Amino acid sequence: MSLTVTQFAGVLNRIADRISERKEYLCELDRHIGDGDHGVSMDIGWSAIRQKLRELESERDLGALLQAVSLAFLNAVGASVGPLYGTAFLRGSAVAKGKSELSDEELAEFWIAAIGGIRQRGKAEPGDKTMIDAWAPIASSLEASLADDEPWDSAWDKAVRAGERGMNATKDLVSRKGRSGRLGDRSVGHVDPGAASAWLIFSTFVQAHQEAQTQS
Amino acid sequence: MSLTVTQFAGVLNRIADRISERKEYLCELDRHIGDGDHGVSMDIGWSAIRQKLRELESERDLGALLQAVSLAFLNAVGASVGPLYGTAFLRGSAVAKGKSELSDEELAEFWIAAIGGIRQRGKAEPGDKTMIDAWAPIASSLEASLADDEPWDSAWDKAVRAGERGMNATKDLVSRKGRSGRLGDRSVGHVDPGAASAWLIFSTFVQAHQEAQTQS
Amino acid sequence: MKKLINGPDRVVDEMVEGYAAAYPQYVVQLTGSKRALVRTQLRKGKVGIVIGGGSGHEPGFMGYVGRGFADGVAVGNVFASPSPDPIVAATKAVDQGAGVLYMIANYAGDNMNFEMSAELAAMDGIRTAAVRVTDDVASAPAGDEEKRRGIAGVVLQYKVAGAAAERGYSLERLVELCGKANRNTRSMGVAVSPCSMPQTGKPAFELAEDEMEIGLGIHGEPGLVRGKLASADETAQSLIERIVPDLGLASGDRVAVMVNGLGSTTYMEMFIVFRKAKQLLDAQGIRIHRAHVGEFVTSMEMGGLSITLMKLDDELAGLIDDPADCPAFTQA
Amino acid sequence: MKKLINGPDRVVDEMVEGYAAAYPQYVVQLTGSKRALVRTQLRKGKVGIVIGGGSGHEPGFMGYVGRGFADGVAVGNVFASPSPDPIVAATKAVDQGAGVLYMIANYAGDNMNFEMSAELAAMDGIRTAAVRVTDDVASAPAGDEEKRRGIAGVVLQYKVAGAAAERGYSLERLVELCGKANRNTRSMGVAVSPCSMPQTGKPAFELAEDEMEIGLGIHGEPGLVRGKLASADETAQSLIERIVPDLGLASGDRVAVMVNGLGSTTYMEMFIVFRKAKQLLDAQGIRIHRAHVGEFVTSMEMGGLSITLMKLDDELAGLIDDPADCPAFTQA
Ligand SMILES: Nc1ncnc2c1ncn2[C@@H]1O[C@H](COP(=O)(O)OP(=O)(O)O)[C@@H](O)[C@H]1O
Ligand SMILES: Nc1ncnc2c1ncn2[C@@H]1O[C@H](COP(=O)(O)OP(=O)(O)O)[C@@H](O)[C@H]1O
Ligand SMILES: [Mg+2]
Ligand SMILES: [Mg+2]
Ligand SMILES: [Mg+2]
Ligand SMILES: [Mg+2]
Repeated sequence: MSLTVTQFAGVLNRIADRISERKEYLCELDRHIGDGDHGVSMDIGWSAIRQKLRELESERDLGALLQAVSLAFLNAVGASVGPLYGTAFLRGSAVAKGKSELSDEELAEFWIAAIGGIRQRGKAEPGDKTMIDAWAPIASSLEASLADDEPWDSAWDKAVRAGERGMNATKDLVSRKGRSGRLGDRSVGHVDPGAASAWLIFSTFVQAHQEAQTQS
Repeated sequence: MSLTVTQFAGVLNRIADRISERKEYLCELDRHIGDGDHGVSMDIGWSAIRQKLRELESERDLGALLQAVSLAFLNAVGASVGPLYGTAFLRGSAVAKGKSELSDEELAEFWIAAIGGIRQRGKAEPGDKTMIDAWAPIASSLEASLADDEPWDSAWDKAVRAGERGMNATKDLVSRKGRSGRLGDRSVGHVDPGAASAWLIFSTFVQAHQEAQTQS
Repeated sequence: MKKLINGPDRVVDEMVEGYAAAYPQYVVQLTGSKRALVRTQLRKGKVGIVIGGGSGHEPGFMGYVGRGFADGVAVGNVFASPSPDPIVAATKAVDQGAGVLYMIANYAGDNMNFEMSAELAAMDGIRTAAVRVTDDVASAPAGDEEKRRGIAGVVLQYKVAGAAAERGYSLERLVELCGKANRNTRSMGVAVSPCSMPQTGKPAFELAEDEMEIGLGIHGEPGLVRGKLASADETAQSLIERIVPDLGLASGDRVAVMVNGLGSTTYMEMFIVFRKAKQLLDAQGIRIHRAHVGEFVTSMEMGGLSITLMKLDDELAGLIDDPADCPAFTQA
Repeated sequence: MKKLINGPDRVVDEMVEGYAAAYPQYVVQLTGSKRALVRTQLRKGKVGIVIGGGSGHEPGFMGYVGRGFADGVAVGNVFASPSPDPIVAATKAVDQGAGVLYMIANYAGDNMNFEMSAELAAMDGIRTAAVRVTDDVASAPAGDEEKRRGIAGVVLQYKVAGAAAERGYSLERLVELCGKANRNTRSMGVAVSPCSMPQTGKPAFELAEDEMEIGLGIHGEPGLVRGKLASADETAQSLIERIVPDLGLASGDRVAVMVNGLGSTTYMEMFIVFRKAKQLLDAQGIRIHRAHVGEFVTSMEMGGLSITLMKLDDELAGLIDDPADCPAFTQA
């Protein structure tokens, strides 16, 4: 199985739609422990991606497309998530450089690279109550599946479930990074908004990827 | 019938109490056509009078007392009503100068002089939708009663009723002076706060004066 | 309305005390009359300028005592003119032998209290003259200009008169200048949310979620009309469309512009409104000489803003540009 | 929350445009990067200072570009750090060969975006150095000072760094000075009513009529604790009691004081709070060198305020006193 440039763009558009639908929910989470804008920032960023994808409809190099997507997101958003996802897409674009189609293995490597970019940019550790708590288990799960040559159908689902567990676990964590990093105990009891959107992105990706397979 | 200095001070205290009770009502009227503070200003002024009366408990010259009352009101309040009632008490004090008791005739002259002071200071005409619409009929009524040698019991009541009519008539007037002077037609439908407090002052005076007679 | 105060009856005295404590380099509080603040440095021979009005308009009016602005201020209760006591005290303290100019926003209370003060000052041999600011176009129709109330336009007129007094204008020339400045100044405002008096805690007026009050006064006095809540651009347009013809502005004219926030309106909104105002003026060939955007004369926590234009000739433009230094308005 | 805007998605761009249109004597908007504003007059050889942050803090941060303050500013979305694009554009525009200082309020977003910008500027051969302001005592315990966020204390630190840059300090000396200034600055705030994002219209938090939030951030981030609404004096006391020991202030020390309104808080409240703060400092023998009371870094229409103290040595005191001229902070 694989995703062509066009399919990959379609998947990104699906994610953009999903973020837009869940904008208010993500803001609500951020109001509890942050400044209430996470849904707005993500929506601005993914709308910029949607716009950029329209502009570059004829681009065949997925690496070039993802590099443009990275800059579009970064410059439209700023905030915390701009550099984090900007870096993620940039690192991911290296995996896709010169390619017009990515296999499942390459898609996994794309995500592992992207998540590495987030970790490097944000310097957050698992347990800090950030998006890393969703992304890190996803990356570990994908790495393990790659190493074990696991069938991709179950591998993607496994990664989704690992991310979901990580996201839900943020509820009981004391925040240590980002805006909520000063709340101490008052941050306990709420899912981290960045972890919630991370899982939203990844699970939508997996779903759209699997649908693209059945359609093709 | 007459009022001694002590009785006069008692009457003023009664008025102060009444204003304090009706403070919120006077503010409410002022919110409709002005800036909502008329009750507050009047209460500040009459509290200052109450305070001054306590300080000057042993003052026997009613004229001196009223002059002190004038300044106390003026300086505590400022606003529109400070100069208006400050001038009123100052003019009234001239009638009372050197006296320790005022007869009904002198009391009527006190009010006529006081109201003259308000008219001179404020330069408002009847029909402008100000306190003058309550005070002017009171002054006219008292002047007529003085000229006709009317018995004072009915004369005071007549003046109260004249003031009440004048006050109520402000409801249908278009404002031309003071803060509400720019409202045009939007001022119609509400009693002028200054007219309301004017009638409150005068009717309380008459009631307390009459009670003082039956008590003495 | 939640307020960080110690009690409604103490707000004004404590505020004045706090102000004087914050800015000893600008003002001293008169010991005999604590509601009077006077410039720390007075210049012999300069005409003194005394301003004043009710509290609740901060940084007005205390904030306008300083170099190139006023020399003294009398502070009244909330939304109530000061009484003659602090006005007279300030008058005596600032008089440097050249007379004292009273600048009044043309409210009944201010007019009467300053009038009484002038009489009292005259008894002490101090020459005073009073000028009235009547910039609010919404408060009376053309032809009845002298009945209009003063709103944020007072600040630009303080600026001009204060600069002229520093330049050495006589009391007579200042009166003349103020007349000209006032004839060339117009303002109008809107409110989107009310303020409330600390003593009553009640909102000055009620507005539905989709309403705004157009042409209201800076004390929450009802305005001209109540309308649907408009966009920033529509608001700018409706204000500019009233002010420009009333001032008789034509292509080639120069103006000073002030966008004044009434209290809880954000700078964001003010700048967005200014943007449209400038576009509209540009389109008519009216040149902005200088702009001021911020909180100059508030109505406590009222939401809304006003626009002021002052048409400038060379004299007024020069005075607008002169340096000034007071806590609410410093210009290098 | 009613706002005079044209649409939530347009607020920032229109605000920046309006700001630049209002103050052409201070700033120019870069044509290539409209979210970057740069001083109209730059001086060869002076270290450039670039600041920035999210919108919604007006008059911060745009208002601090001018003489004796910053040279360029990058403007982010509401409560969101600017992206590297305007930061890099401002950096390039202000660099006069002596390097560029980034002053950052230590939020994750600002840190990362300025960090990326520094990397990009380095590729263009521009030397940058970044300093972080961490004045909010409520945001991390003593010992963890470097984790604290920057709130209104940024303004006094801009002031000091801006004055030093005008005096000709090198980039290295500025970094050192900023370190000292930051170690000597502490702030803490309270909120009594929330702000809301234009895009969501939802209040950032809910507070009961008798509650206040103590130690909150300038974006409506929840604070240390929620308490009963206190009086002005109690509020001043609880803030001063946290700040003074954290800063290690002792009798004989000199401080600059800032009382910063968060948006809808009236000047009246700020002066009443300042009054008590001064009494408390006086009682401990701590001398106020200079005070600033007003709106410096707001949170849109949030109700509440913060107090900032900067402990001064001769160098800092001199820099605090230097003249300054930008729309949000002019000092003669
Ligand atoms: N250093 C970091 N590393 C990883 N994620 C982070 C970091 N700092 C913040 N985040 C994530 O960003 C989210 C907040 O994003 P957003 O609300 O869009 O930005 P901002 O904090 O600027 O308002 C947090 O919930 C957290 O998951
Ligand atoms: N020139 C005037 N002559 C007589 N009464 C006046 C005049 N101006 C105002 N008033 C009265 O004052 C009242 C308002 O008083 P108040 O609310 O205490 O003062 P302010 O208008 O300063 O807020 C009005 O209702 C009106 O009756
Ligand atoms: Mg956020
Ligand atoms: Mg009134
Ligand atoms: Mg009033
Ligand atoms: Mg944010």
